[in-house]
Amino acid sequence: MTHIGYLIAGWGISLGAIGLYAVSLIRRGKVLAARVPAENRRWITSK
Amino acid sequence: MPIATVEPSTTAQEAVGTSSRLTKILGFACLAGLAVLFLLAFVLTDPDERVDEATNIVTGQFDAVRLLYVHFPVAIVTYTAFLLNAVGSIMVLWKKSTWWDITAAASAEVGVLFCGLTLVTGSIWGRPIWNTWWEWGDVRLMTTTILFLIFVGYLAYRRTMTDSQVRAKRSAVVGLVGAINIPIVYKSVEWWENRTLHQQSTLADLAVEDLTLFAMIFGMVVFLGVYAWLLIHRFRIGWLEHQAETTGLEQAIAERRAQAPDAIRNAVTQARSSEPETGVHQ
Amino acid sequence: MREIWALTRKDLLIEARSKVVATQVLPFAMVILILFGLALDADRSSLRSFTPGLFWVATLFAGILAIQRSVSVETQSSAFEALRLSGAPGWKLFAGKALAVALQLLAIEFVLALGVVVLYRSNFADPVLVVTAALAATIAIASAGSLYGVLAVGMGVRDTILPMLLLPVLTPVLVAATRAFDDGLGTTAVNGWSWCGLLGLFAVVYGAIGAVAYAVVIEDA
Amino acid sequence: MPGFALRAVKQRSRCKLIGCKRLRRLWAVLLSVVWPVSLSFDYVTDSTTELAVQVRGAVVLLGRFPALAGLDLQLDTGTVTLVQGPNGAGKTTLLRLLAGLAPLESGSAQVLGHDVTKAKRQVRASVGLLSPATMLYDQLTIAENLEFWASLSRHDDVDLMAALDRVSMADFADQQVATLSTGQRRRAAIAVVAIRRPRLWLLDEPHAGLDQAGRDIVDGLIAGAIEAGATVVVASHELDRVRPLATHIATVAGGIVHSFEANSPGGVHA
Repeated sequence: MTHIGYLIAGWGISLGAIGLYAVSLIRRGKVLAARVPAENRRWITSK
Repeated sequence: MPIATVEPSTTAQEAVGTSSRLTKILGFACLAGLAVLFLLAFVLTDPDERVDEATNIVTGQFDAVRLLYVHFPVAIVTYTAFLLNAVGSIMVLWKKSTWWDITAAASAEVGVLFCGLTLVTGSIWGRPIWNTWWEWGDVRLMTTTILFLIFVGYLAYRRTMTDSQVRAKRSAVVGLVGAINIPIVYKSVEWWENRTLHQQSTLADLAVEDLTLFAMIFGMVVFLGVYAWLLIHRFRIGWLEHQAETTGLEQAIAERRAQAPDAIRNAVTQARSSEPETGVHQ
Repeated sequence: MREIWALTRKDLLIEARSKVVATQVLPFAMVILILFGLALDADRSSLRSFTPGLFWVATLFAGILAIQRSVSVETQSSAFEALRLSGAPGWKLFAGKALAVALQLLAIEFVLALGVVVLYRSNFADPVLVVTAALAATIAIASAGSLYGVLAVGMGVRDTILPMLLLPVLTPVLVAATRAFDDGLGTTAVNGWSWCGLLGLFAVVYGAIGAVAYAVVIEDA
Repeated sequence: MPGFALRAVKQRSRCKLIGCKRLRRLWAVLLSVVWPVSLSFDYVTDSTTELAVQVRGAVVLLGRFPALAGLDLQLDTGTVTLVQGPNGAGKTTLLRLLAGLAPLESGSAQVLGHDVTKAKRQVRASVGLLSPATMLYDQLTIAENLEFWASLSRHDDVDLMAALDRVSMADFADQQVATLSTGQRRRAAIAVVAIRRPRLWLLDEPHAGLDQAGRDIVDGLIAGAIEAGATVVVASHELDRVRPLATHIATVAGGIVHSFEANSPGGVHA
């Protein structure tokens, strides 16, 4: 396979950055959710 | 992607964040889609090789073409995200909608991430194919760079304001003017250099097999799914922030009103002390 | 029209008294020219061929300062509140402020033009094209600048956020104005008048966007 | 003190929005104390005169701080209302709201028949706000400042020198604002408000920084405004000065109008 270094870099950076961002979003969400009463988190209750 | 498992409603108070059943399903679907895309990109599709029949010289992008299976979907997500930001900005200005303001902000943040990735993957692909990391003469590269800078500015601008109404309106103006600017940038750069390397070697010029095309479109769908997942979570964070603000507001109003009797008593005392200039500091 | 002219006249009068643009912004623009000359090793032929680009980059940087000054004139005595209270329509306020900035920018550009002739030995081969292009580009820069100037008002970080918001948006103006000057100064063989037409379009577009958006921003909050 | 009316009747409806039990109980107690008195107070029910100001449940935020926390206020045309209250009570924010400068988070406010959120420009054009910031350009002379604001608000026909004369500033017309004292700037700022011939005067601490003669000018100006049929709202700590002029006294505290009472002008207060 040619250009193997470029492929690893391109795919690695992309998936890595998206993954890190996703993890940071979940973390931020958990911290914030603790500060908001449950009835205001409408997607959690099945309303 | 670590997604919280479904918990019984009695313990829902703890360990819940911005995920819901919908996003969990979407998240797993995206992971599965990414795995399939990986298989398509690296195993099932062939490298780009074209043999000149007269000279028997093999040309093409070879395995570097596999980068396009991530570059192209990421670029599509970028433009989708900024388009949604523009829609949100219009709705903020038109309907004064908080919902759309949060959506616009969420979409811009995800869009900046994907725009950066578009530039990085494009650059990595350009190094073996164009023999340069950066090509000034390429319209799409230049336009995307300007787009990236405009929305980095947009995100920085949002951070400078605390009043949510002022922030919504002003950042909507910034986002919208930035979006209107994009075709202008594109046109002027296109005139600037009348050649674009992109057109020489992209989708249209590849030795298009059905599977290549399918992988591209499949990749687009998968990454739009990833975008939706990120957008929903980012939106919910924005919405929680808004909730935290408004919850605090109602309490703040109540506390403020409760100050009144005390403040008046102090004011009366102050009037009796015949020093009208001195106020009561709170 | 009366309101527009009153605003422009007021800003120019304040500049005539305070001379902030004349004694700070204008010398700054000349400093940029000299720094370019030193950084590019005073190689006269390359300086000459880079003149259009250097000219407009210097104008943009000086323009940022002129716009910040235009904003700080209003904020120093919370006159933006008074502008709102005047009841004058937002687009007229925009036109008055932008016109004042444009006139000051033209003065800066005139001095810069003298500067490149003396320092870089540039030759304005086609003055009509150069002046037309400069007029159109200046209107575009002043329009976008005045809008972003007022968008950045009311925040402590005004001075740092303005260039980051404004400069990316003005890249097409930089490109087009540079190309038009390439023809006007005879540095590159391009059709300067078509670029000039594009600049005219920018002036109209940014003027229109500015007028609408300025009203939205200033009438609220 | 007769006619002490707590304007909490309308505020009861806000309680649901606030959703705080303790507060609801507090208002109930206050209401029961005040109710008998407010029956005898017929100012609100008399609606024969046109209302210059009508504010209902106004909430105005400064950042996230509720400077006005559900404020109610009604003012008839031609009245002079003294707004008193401790520092930080919300007096300045109330005046800014009436000038169409403060965004309403909730509630409503009509000024001279215009909605402050929907018809901002009409409201702003017809009020005269004298704020602590003088809103004068330092590098311009007094005359140039006046001329500028007159032409911007389309009042070019007014006699600028006469306006300056009324605040005893005609001699300083050609002096730059930067060279003037605080008191002189205040006088010039008053002239700027006066040339707009506002129908609603909003005076925020008009006496601050003025000498005896300057204070008399302010008082004369208020009297002149009333003669011209305008409505005046004065936020001030100088109670002794304003009380003789005021027809009504509104006490603001905690972001609400705590009490609103009629006052007989003409020096009742010693």
